[in-house]
Amino acid sequence: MDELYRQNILEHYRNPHNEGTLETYTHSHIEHNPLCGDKVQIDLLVDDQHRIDQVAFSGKGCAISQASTSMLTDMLIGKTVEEAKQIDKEAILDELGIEIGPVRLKCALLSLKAVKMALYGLSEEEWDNEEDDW
Amino acid sequence: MDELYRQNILEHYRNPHNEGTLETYTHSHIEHNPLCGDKVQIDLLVDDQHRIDQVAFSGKGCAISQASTSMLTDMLIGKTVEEAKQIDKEAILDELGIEIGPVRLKCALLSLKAVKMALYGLSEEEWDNEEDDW
Amino acid sequence: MFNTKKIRQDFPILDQKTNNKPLIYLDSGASSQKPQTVIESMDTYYRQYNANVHRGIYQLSEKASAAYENARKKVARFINASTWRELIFTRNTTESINLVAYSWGLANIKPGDIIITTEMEHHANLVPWQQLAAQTGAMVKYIPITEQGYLDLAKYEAWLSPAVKLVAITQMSNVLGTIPPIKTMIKQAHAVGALVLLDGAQSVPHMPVDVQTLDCDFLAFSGHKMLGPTGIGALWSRKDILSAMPPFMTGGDMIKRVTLEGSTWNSLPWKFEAGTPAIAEAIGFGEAVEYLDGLGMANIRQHEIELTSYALEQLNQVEGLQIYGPQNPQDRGGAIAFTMGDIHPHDIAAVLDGEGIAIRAGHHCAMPLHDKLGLPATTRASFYIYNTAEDVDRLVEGLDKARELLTRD
Amino acid sequence: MFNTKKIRQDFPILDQKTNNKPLIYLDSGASSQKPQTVIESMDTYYRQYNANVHRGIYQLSEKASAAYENARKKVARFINASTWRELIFTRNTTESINLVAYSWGLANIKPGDIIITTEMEHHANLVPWQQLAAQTGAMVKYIPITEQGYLDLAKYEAWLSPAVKLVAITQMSNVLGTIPPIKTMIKQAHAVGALVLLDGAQSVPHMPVDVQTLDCDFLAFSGHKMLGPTGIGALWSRKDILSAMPPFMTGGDMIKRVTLEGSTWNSLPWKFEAGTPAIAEAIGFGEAVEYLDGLGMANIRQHEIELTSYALEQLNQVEGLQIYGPQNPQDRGGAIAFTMGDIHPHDIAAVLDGEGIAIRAGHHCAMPLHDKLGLPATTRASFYIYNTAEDVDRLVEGLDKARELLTRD
Ligand SMILES: Cc1ncc(COP(=O)(O)O)c(C=O)c1O
Ligand SMILES: Cc1ncc(COP(=O)(O)O)c(C=O)c1O
Repeated sequence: MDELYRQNILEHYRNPHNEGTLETYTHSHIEHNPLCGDKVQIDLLVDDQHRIDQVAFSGKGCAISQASTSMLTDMLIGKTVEEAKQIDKEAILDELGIEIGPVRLKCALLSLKAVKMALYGLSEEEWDNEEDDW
Repeated sequence: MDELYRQNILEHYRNPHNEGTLETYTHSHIEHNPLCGDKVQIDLLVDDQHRIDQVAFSGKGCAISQASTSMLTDMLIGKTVEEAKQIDKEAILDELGIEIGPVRLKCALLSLKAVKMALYGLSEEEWDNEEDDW
Repeated sequence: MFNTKKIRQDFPILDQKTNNKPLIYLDSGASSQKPQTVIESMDTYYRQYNANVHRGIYQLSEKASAAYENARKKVARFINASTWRELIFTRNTTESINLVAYSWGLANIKPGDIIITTEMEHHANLVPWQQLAAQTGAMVKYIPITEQGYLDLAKYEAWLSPAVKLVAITQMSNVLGTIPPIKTMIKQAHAVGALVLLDGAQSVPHMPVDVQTLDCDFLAFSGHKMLGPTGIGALWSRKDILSAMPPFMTGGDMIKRVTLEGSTWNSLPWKFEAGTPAIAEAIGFGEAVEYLDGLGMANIRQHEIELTSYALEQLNQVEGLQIYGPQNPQDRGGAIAFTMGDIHPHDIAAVLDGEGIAIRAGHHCAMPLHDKLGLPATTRASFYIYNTAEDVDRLVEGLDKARELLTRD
Repeated sequence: MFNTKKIRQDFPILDQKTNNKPLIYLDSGASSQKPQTVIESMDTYYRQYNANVHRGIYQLSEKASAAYENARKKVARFINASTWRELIFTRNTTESINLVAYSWGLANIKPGDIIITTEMEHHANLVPWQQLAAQTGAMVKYIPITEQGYLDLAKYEAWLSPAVKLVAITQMSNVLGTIPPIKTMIKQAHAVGALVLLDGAQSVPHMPVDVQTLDCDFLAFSGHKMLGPTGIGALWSRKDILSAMPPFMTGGDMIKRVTLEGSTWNSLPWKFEAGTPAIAEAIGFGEAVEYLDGLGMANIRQHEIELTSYALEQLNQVEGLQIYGPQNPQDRGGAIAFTMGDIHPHDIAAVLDGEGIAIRAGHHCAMPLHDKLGLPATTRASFYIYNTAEDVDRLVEGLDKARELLTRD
């Protein structure tokens, strides 16, 4: 529905923030969504104070995944690793500002999953657990 | 339903014809219906002219199976083997004179199956074929 | 308290006559009737949001996916699973048990291993183990039943050893009604390292079942016996066990990635659900457990204890009638198998049908048990939430009629 | 001739709006919608004669048994089986194929044997063979597809040898639409002694399929893709093949006799139907094929050729749009997969959903095919009896809208 493609999402989709790769990084992870073939690579540079200094993403995906990734990179810069851990599904959805179905949710959260796996080695199963609700 | 237990059926059930076993027989077969645990043994004495001289049955089963067996033995005596081959499902149902559901049909036809297996070695599969209709 | 009259109004089928007599349905042990809400939930699915699940981006499909997964959560909560990921939809109890035999069994059972089951099992919890044993060189041992219809627990305890890898046992017999002391049996099995599979086909519909309290390892049950539709059942197991198991059937939806060289599997529970699932049926199943929850499983159990108690009392007085299974209603469910003189069970059922009473006759898919009882067949009445003491009275009248009509001398 | 307007009135779901726009359902390749008669047949079953089948002596059960077996006959006749004993009810195409892989496959496939399938298969007709090969030491070979979306038949012919034991192939691709020259391929396979399994998930709903004329050995299909309910599918095979196969799942209803020592199996087809079957679903499936028969499968095929022809014409004119699969409507079914520039298929589907158009995006359970095409995903429109040229026009408008909204510069 058109509502899905609000102006803020389209802007991030058309002009994504922090797109590219980092020459120097402390953490990096590539994550796939085999269901739709999406792929995202996240590079992070964390300084001695455990603060995220630089972030970059590359890969391809749908507008929702591109926009949410772009937004997430903005959210990450300047945060400590501990603070970054707190970013959850809700935070991403708030930022997107739209209602989203179960299939697209996976698109919207792909980069968050990649960041968590890069930053502190979250496992596939732990991710499932985080996503699970009754 | 009561209709199932018409007078003719009850009479054969209470006083079955040709119950017992034959001392001298040319053909004999025991057939089971594992679904309800019924069992019938048919003994036949066929003479040189391929005519059925004597028939006896033993075993146990429900009223429908007992009555239909009793009726079938009456039908068999005096028939040639060729004539006996012609006895089919319809003949038995005509004799019983009732409508019958698929489960009870197996009871009603158990002794016919036994006779055919005894008389000319009908196989399980051939029997299935005889029973099959579209 | 338990308002059977009100409940009956929710079941459209009960408001009919057979042979001009009001229908008395006493075969819920084979399959239960369905309340309006269950029937309507499926009707609504087909009329308003039918679509394939999981991969669709359009609204019908998103709605169908949410309803399907929500049904899973309802059923998982109903048996107190710790997560919905432990709840796999199957066709029925039989498929659930076969899934375990094929997937867990072939991967874990070795020559010389022992599988313990009982003499009173339904074929669904017996033949798969015989097959598995034949394929793996394992052995099946059957806990005997006593004269009173209980399990011979001394034998069970004596047989437990590290060679026992699985105890597969019914939580409620569909013939004798027997409810074994499962919790103790599970503790004992675990003490020797064996896993325990519960056949919950009869127990889950009729009493509170909590997989965490029981601490069982597998639980199999069917939707159609607990107010749900046909074509849907469930297997519950612990996440660690399921994660280690290879898939059973393969194909769409159960994979993460497929290449010409091989495949990786999807997360739980989808790893075990290959192909388009029984969507409408899952939704109906979810409605069914919601209906049962509304009544309360403890109340349902209490209702059935009372009804069984009354039925045992009345049936014990019927001339020539013999009941198989425990006489204490606390130790048993509401399936009562019996014989009456030498009148064939088929004839009893047929005469009762003429009285509008639907009752089962045969071996109830428990031939070894009938062999043990020395009977080719029994007649079985089984009760559920919509049955009343009046139904029992009608049954007794029908039995008297059958005896009159079919006694030979 | 083919009165789509009248047909649409039989499908209650089509009379609704999504996002305030009338629903255009273009995802029948994933699952079809259901006519009134199918929905009602199941409703009636639950409201009037719900009972377990095969063993009941009372009238509800006899009625249910007759309806269940009658549904089997309808479905068997629909594909021109020589007897209903050759028609086994399963959950879906996926289970039908897994049944063959487990039962026939494990008993017949030996190390060094070859199974031929194709690059364009649905995972349901691919992963089971990979699994079987891994278990038995056999090898799977994949017939490549050409640029135009046809099978490379020269490769197929070159690969045929006595080592080939099975050719498992779709009769209509769910992505490319491709209809392979099955009859010739079967003859060639038989000439080297191989059996042929047809994945009929897409073909049986959309064109006349006659197993005797084709002379295939197995045919698998799903009810839900051909107007029937979820939770039911079918496997057809020849009686001699089925008779020689061991059972797949075991339990109630599929046995003749069970003792503690072992079991003997029931006659066909019940040997392969363990446990309480999907009764309501079989009945609904029977109604579905009756509805299709009423329209005539040749007419349905003709309608879809015309519609596909129009759709190809229109879609080929859409800016940036590329279609995968044969361009000749005679050689293909009505599933049309495409991409549009670098706009992600998910986004296309989402924008179309906003226009009330239900369409699929993803790998359509054919990842190896998408790997071959070098695409992570495609968008797919698929047609059925209730679709019209107007639906195609609306699709084209929606695609233009998606391009406007989502083109980056
Ligand atoms: C060609 C093909 N084969 C197999 C299947 C699997 O069908 P089901 O999911 O009903 O088992 C499908 C449907 O998705 C299909 O299109
Ligand atoms: C104790 C028990 N186990 C297993 C089953 C098999 O259930 P289903 O036929 O639904 O697979 C039944 C029902 O007949 C049962 O009563």
